[in-house]
Amino acid sequence: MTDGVKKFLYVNRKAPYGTIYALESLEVVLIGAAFDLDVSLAFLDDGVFQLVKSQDTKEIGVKNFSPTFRALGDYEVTKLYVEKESLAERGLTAEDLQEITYEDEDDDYAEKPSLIFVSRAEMADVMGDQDVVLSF
Amino acid sequence: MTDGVKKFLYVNRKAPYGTIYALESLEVVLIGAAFDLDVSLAFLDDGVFQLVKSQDTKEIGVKNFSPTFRALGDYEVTKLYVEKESLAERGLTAEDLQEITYEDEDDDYAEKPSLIFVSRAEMADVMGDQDVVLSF
Amino acid sequence: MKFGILISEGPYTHQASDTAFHFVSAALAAGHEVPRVFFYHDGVNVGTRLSIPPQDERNIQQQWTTLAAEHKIDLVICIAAAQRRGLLDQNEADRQGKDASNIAEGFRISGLGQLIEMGIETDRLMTFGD
Amino acid sequence: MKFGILISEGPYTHQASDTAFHFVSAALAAGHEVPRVFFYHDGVNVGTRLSIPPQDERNIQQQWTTLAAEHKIDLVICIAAAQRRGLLDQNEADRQGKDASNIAEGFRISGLGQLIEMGIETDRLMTFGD
Amino acid sequence: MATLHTVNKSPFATQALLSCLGHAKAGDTVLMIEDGVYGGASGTGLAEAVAGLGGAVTLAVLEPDMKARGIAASRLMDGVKTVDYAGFVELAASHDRTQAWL
Amino acid sequence: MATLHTVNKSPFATQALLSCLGHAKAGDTVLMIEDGVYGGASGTGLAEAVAGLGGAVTLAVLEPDMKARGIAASRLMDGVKTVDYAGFVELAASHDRTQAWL
Repeated sequence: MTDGVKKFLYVNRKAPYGTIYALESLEVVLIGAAFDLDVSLAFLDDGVFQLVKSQDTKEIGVKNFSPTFRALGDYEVTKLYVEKESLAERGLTAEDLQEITYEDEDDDYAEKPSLIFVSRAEMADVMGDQDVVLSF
Repeated sequence: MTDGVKKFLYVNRKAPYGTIYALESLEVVLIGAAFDLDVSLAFLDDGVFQLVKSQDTKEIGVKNFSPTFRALGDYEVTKLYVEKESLAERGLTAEDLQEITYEDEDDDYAEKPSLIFVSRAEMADVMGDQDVVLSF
Repeated sequence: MKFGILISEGPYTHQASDTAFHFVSAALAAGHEVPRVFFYHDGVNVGTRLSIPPQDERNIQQQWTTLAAEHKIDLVICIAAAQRRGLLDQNEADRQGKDASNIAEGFRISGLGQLIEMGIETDRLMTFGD
Repeated sequence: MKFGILISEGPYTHQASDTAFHFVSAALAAGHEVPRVFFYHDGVNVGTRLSIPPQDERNIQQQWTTLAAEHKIDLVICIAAAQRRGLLDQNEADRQGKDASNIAEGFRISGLGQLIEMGIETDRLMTFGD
Repeated sequence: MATLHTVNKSPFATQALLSCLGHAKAGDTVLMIEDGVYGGASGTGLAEAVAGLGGAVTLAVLEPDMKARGIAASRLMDGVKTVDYAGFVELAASHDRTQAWL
Repeated sequence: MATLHTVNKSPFATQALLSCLGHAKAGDTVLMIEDGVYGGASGTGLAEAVAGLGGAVTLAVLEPDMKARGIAASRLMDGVKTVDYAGFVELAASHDRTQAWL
């Protein structure tokens, strides 16, 4: 815990829509953005499905919350770790995911990618470097 | 559907106590015993854990419902199919399970075993021979 | 053809009650009958009139109440499962000394026998759960 | 040491709220502090006063109400999750035009900020869910 | 006397699809719904197992759930059919019983 | 800076235990609770995978959940520790953080 700011990691391991966990996790992230925290999100196992692009929920009558991920940059939530092994196991590549970016105010508001693709071992390092891990 | 009596199969695929499905499934079986049905129960996958003997729930503060299985014979529920492959995968043998019997009124009330150990293929045949399959 | 429907999970948390709703709507549109929907396990929570979903989300309880009224569907909540989870009609509240009830219009509370009866009297039983 | 507790599943259906209860009891017995338990997702259903479990089963809501009173634990139910699922206090019922409330003694309804705050102000955050 | 099996869980998360396929009989249909639709995708670490076990049965996915999850029809394994809710009803009616693998 | 991981699902039903073990680091503890306790049993089709992945970590099971499910202590894999609820609290206190694999 550097300078009193706690490191929070939100872990997403579940697919969207079959259960509400992905949506309600995102609600926590948005509320948490109002606090002084060092925030990261982890997407692994079926959690990577949350980031897939072209989601269209019209026919199941459930709200499509995937656009909200693209708004996270405005809340200064800019570190979304995505596990490569989880993608590969599911036949997905980075191209199958939404493009999610943020404007870096320390770099003349340059647009930078929020998705950070990591190996399983690197994901384990991210997890092991937190003060609080919230799992949904 | 022979002579109007429907064949009901209750499928149990979940472990006890972590969730309530096993207990509430048993409640359906007991109520169903009051109806004129040809009843079978199937235990496969983690459902075989429901039948393990020596369950002692005192320390988790949850009711131990496993003795109820031994009372099923009194309700004329006498066909409990248990899948051998599911047992083997979990390191279990028939000796790890409760002894469950019924008194056969057509055979001078001889005590007979209610557990019928079947292969996966035989379980598939049991499932394919029903009018109604209820899954918990 | 007559379909009986068993819903085993609560609203919003699992998709089960949504899928069941779309299935029932499609079955009715195709000319089939759905005489009864039985709510068991956490499925009983679909029948609360106290839920207030966000305005941009569907109201699952109201969807069922409306569909049931239009098509005379018997929406039955299992009494044993409901008592554990805090779903009550006024009768039950009075009988149990509880100061409030929360069941929604179009739903009724009854026993597990209604599930068995549904299995006997319909041509197909569909289970939507977790 | 201060423990914060997050409960994500409802009573009886999942063991989560039971395990959390035993964990909290053991933590208090060992001299630790548990300032707050936060109920999210279906966990909000733990806080209904309308449940009537069978007499030979534990009453999960009452266990929490009693433990909280003894040890001054803040039992917080997430308002957004509670609204979806039909958990209300009288204030919220009045505000939303609902004719009944169902929250139990010892529980209060508040925002998700209370979960974040709990994570910040405790030494360890424990999650019990499905 | 065929069965319509429904599977609503991701095969990457639970064993439901594999267990279902291990018990389905020739002539049966396995319909993947909700999070189960991921089981119909090609190019995954499970596609071979699903295709192998599913050889004697008809595999189908519920299209509304596929679209919700951003799975394009072109991603489905060869031979996997898609149905809408009306098609789901037709499958239930045309099989003799339904079994949910929860 | 070690982590206490908790797993509450049967490893025969879901991937939670294997995913947890794949992410746990040397010095961490993986505590199996609720239906997760089945993961501590020897002689199962998964025991080898669990022991292999769990090599660098401490494996533990919650004894009250073991007893509830009729698993005798003699059934546990070599090296798996048992704790009661007080021991669970001690593990949570003695590790730097806790991560639940739901």
